[in-house]
Amino acid sequence: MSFFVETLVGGLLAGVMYSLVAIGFVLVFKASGVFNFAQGSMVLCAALTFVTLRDKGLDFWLAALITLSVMVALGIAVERVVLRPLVNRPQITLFMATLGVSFVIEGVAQIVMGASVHELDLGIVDTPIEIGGVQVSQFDLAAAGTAGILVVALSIFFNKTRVGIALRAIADDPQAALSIGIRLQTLWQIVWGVAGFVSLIAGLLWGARQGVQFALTLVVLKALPVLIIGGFTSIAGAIIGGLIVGAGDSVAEIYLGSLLGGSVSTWFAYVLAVAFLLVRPAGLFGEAPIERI
Amino acid sequence: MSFRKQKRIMSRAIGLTALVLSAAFGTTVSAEDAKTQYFPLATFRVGAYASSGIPAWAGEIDYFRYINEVEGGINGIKLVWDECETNWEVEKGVECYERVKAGKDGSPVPIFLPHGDPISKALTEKSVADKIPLVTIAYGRTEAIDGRVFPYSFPVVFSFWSEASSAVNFIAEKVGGKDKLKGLKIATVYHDSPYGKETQVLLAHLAKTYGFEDIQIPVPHPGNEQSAQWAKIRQLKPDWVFLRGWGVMTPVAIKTAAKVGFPVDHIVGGIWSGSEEDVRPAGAVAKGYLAITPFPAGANFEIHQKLKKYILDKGLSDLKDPKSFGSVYYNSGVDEAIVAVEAIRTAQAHFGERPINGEEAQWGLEHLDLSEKRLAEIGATGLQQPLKLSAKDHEGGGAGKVLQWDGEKWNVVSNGWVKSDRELLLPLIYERAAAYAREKGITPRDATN
Amino acid sequence: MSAIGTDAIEGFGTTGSTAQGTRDRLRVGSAAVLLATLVSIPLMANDYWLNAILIPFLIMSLTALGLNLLMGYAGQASLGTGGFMSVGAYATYNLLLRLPELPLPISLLLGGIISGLVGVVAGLPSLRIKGFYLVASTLATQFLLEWLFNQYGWFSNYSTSSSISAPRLAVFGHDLSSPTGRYFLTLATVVVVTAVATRLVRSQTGRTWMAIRDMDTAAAVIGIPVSAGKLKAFFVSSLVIGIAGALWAFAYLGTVDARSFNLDRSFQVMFAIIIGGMGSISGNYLGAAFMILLPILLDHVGGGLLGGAIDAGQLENLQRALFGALMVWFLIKEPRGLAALLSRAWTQLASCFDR
Amino acid sequence: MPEPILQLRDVSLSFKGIKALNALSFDVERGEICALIGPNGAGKSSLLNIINGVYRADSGSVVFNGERFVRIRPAQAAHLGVGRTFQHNALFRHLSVLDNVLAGLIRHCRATMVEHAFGVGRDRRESREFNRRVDEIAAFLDLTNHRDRVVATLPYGIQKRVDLARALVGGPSLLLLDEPMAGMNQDEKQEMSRFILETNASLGTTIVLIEHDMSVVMGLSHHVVVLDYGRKVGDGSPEDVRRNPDVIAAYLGTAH
Repeated sequence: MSFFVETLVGGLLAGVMYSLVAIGFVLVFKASGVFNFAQGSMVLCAALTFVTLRDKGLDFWLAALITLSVMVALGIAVERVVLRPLVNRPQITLFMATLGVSFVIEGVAQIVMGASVHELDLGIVDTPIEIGGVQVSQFDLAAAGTAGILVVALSIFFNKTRVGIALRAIADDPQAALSIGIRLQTLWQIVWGVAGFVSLIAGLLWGARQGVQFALTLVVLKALPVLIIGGFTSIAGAIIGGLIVGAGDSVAEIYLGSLLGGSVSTWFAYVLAVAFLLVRPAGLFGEAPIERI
Repeated sequence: MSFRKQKRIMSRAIGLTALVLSAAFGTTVSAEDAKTQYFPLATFRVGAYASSGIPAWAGEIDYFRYINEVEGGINGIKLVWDECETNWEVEKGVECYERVKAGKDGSPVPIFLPHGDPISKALTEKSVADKIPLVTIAYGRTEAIDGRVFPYSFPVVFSFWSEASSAVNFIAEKVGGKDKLKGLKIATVYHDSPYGKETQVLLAHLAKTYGFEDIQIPVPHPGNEQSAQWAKIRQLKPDWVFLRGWGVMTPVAIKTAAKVGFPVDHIVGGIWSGSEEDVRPAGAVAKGYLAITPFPAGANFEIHQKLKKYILDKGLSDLKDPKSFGSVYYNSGVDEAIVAVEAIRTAQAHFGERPINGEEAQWGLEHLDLSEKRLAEIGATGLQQPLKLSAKDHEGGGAGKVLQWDGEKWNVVSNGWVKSDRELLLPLIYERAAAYAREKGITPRDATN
Repeated sequence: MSAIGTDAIEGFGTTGSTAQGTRDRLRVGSAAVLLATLVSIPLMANDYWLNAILIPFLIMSLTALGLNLLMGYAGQASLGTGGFMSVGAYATYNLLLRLPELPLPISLLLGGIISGLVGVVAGLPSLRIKGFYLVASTLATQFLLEWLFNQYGWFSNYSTSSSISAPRLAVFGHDLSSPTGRYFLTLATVVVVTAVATRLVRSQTGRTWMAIRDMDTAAAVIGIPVSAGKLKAFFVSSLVIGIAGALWAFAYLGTVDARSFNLDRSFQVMFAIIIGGMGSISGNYLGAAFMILLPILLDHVGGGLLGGAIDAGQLENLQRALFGALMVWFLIKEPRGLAALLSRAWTQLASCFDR
Repeated sequence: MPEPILQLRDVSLSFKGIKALNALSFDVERGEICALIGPNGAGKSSLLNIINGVYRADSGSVVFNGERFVRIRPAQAAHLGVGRTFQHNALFRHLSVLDNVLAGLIRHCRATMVEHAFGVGRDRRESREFNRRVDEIAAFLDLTNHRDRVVATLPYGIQKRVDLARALVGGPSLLLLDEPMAGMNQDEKQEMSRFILETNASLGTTIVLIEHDMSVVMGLSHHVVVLDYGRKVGDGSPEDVRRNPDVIAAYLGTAH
């Protein structure tokens, strides 16, 4: 039994890590309807910039600050150079454009900062601790805590600030949002900036977890089913989706994996996501539009 | 879009097409008598595995330069090489192979180094048709050791089966003899891919032979999340873990092992889980981690002093990060270059001192004899194991050294080269090769010539 | 609501639009010239051209055609392409292995049909899920299939590396194992499938698909069988993609395992049809050329211009970045794809002739 | 007197708690032109959507040709002979006029996909027959000149006619027209009225239409039903309705 609980807890905590990446997707999708596949490259770029600066001997906070500016600038640049000329194009075209963007980011980041692997030490000790007989990773707990703070901060941003309220409004009705008096394009830039910030957080935590290397871009594949389950437009959905995917993956890998021969977690989350979609075609927290003809 | 703009785009497109045509047809081979030996290098400098490849090409290129600069080529035949990027993808690897296989400016291709397990498998049959030997050091099909069935595939030095068998033998060394293996639990945590599965059959066989319990735990690609696998390890409590990873899987495994409290000094990494690039991202917790490799790390071998003096210190090295000099991957490149150069030397002794083509290099490889004496002449004693190839044995060595990470660098902890149970392995390998021959309708060659 | 989530899709070609005699004659004429060139190419080209450029280009075009039927014509976007290719490849392999008496073309077709049937199952969620959520759900198919062929040895006849390699390729006693043979096998398949697909999209079936794509609710109201139409599109699309997958395995690479048909392949094909032109037959060839030829071109040009001047690793990364930038640039500059560009060029050319 | 072609019985519908239709009942006689009028948001389009199954009524039933339905599916309605045009343009915008109208015949298609793919069996005969029928309808609605144009490139008024042609080509017994003259000028409206009258007279098709222009409605229809906030406030001949004080209060009195 305690083995099951441990597997479950381990999975839930891993799920929070997926949520961190998924939140970046949600922000951009909500505001501009773009499914930003380059999020993974942005995570890599953030982590790589940060460790490169640290290796040059910069102070932790200074490195974080510079990386943050780089990421915000990158987000804004992507919005201006790529997505603005593509406005009103089909979603799938925008999606493909972000795929192209990810090539550019990966290529340029490695030209500038090289392709070697780095260790990223955030100073979080990672010896296991026992809570009620269940072994839990301290690092994972810290990561979950960070995700929690991030979600609270984002919800304050969306609910209390003028910009945040406008952002929520444009998801429903771009015209109405304009009446608040902020230009749509300014809003998009802000969102892309925030997405850059979120990729910094995700990049630091994922980088610390597995080392800073190219494979960071692959976390996107784990974030996708999280999004499908949670709905593309809900931050709460990204968290709940992450927990479901993390727990589902772990438990399936152990129990279903022993039946089917392992590695079921490559598809389990996706099949689970389709099952959710069949019941709720726009995800748990997404809203399906009413059809009018 | 305006009319003029369209025209402009069209004319650009036409220009582009013209460029493609000229670029691709420009590689035709002239029939002149060449004075050089061409060595195409399939590399992967972009993509998820670039970090491991980059030091390896440096080792390889540095050794080629050393041969050219110091020894004036192989018996006066200088080496030329150029690179082709594969991204470690099969399709691009095949494109590279097709691009270079005809040679360059009349200089033939003696050996193709695919640098990638899937690419080598895809090229198995093409290489036979084109008569170009594939040398795959420490990767590739294990059954290709049987050169009667696989005349042009050379999984030289250390096949995956030898790797697994040596790892088990190292564990036996640690616990006090092969008889002590009985009752042990050895879990293999493997990358769930053809590469990762390659050792399953053998480990099951060894488990039966020695009486240990064989536990197989797959990690799905890419392996960036392993909490379930290590929770299972914690539950099953194996005595040793044999880690056969690739890329990001290895550091995550080490970190997750530490997370669940499994002692890292009881994890033996495989060839592709045993480089600086694999342990460094794991940080402090990797201290004590073991790995078996045919490419022992270190910069104190005699050949390294020559490389340093003639290549690195003269600014001729391909290595960008001097820290990597003498790393596992750098040394793997040196090893690979030594095998290739010596095979050509052997062929030249037979066919004459001139550029060697694929068919001749195949002969050279099958008659390669890297004795202790020859290794000492090269300055590779301790770096490369003695090697003697034949038509029946395309592997030759079959031993590895075990390294331990001390947080800064690797140290050899095994008692010299840990040999695999080749006498046990070879009959099984021949059996599998024969099955392959039956399926493909191949008549095995006569091994006596 | 169109199925891909917005009405602003301008990328679709049309059938039966303004008939211009000269233009059509020009197009037919140049298609004939192109075909004649393709048939006579083995006389001039070397192995490299056949093995590394033309064969993959033709197969990629066929794959793009398959996806275009589903996505460009029927409006159902999918990222399961790699998965369907692998079904075709593994199914054909097993047919060749276990029923060696079947002629190669029949095995190829049956392999395609098996892939088509898998496509129907994978298409079932499309009856309920729309737009981008559907794209996401096709990923389940992709990953499940990749896992299946890697996991169960039966599909690869228990080969150690779970890879499959081509048995002897022969049609009615003619050996097709040489590069030229494989090239003609590919070319013949591509020509036949293209001809049939062109017929199909101009028939009532094609009209059903385009109606579903443009306005599925209206289509249902005027009595078009929407669900059946979607599933048929999944069937035909997966069938074509399955045949392409078998060719990819046997006519191109010779030996493959499931990783050759991974998500990257699905992305590559989807990009090919978006850049080539959705809802256009010729767009598939243009898009495939972009995806297959451009990276090779960049490699040759980059190596030629900058080789030696800058570090090899920098050069490779530069090429990757440049390819990404070109992808974005074409998407921005040509919303309707390269096919629209070509079509306008024909119109211009025709007007020159008419004058 | 023969049985009415369409009978609605106590049909109710609500969206997110707001009642769009409230226990609505009326009959449409075979062969008549029946107009549904009422202010915006009165539930007219919703009613059409219920008749051909796009929406599902919360309660009540629809009797069509004597057969009672609680829920009818769009495809089923089409097969029973209910044709429909749309208020907002619902044409297949990337297709030509010909292809749009041909799409209206898909439900009569008997050839299988394989026959289509290879141009064998019933395919040839069917496509000849279908093309003939489309040519007839196109001639009838004066669309022959636009036959090969992509609909998205046509003026709005012509698009409306294409919509009508697409609905008509399948030979419906009941035709639902949702604001067929919206956005048209006076000439176009007259032309469209003529087409509707001719359809009704020569083909005998029963027509239910929604229209705002009262002069058009009064000139066209045999029967008028007035809706207001989901309730029926008038039902009778144009003259009766014109004199009904409730109707005047609810609709005619207000400027629209």
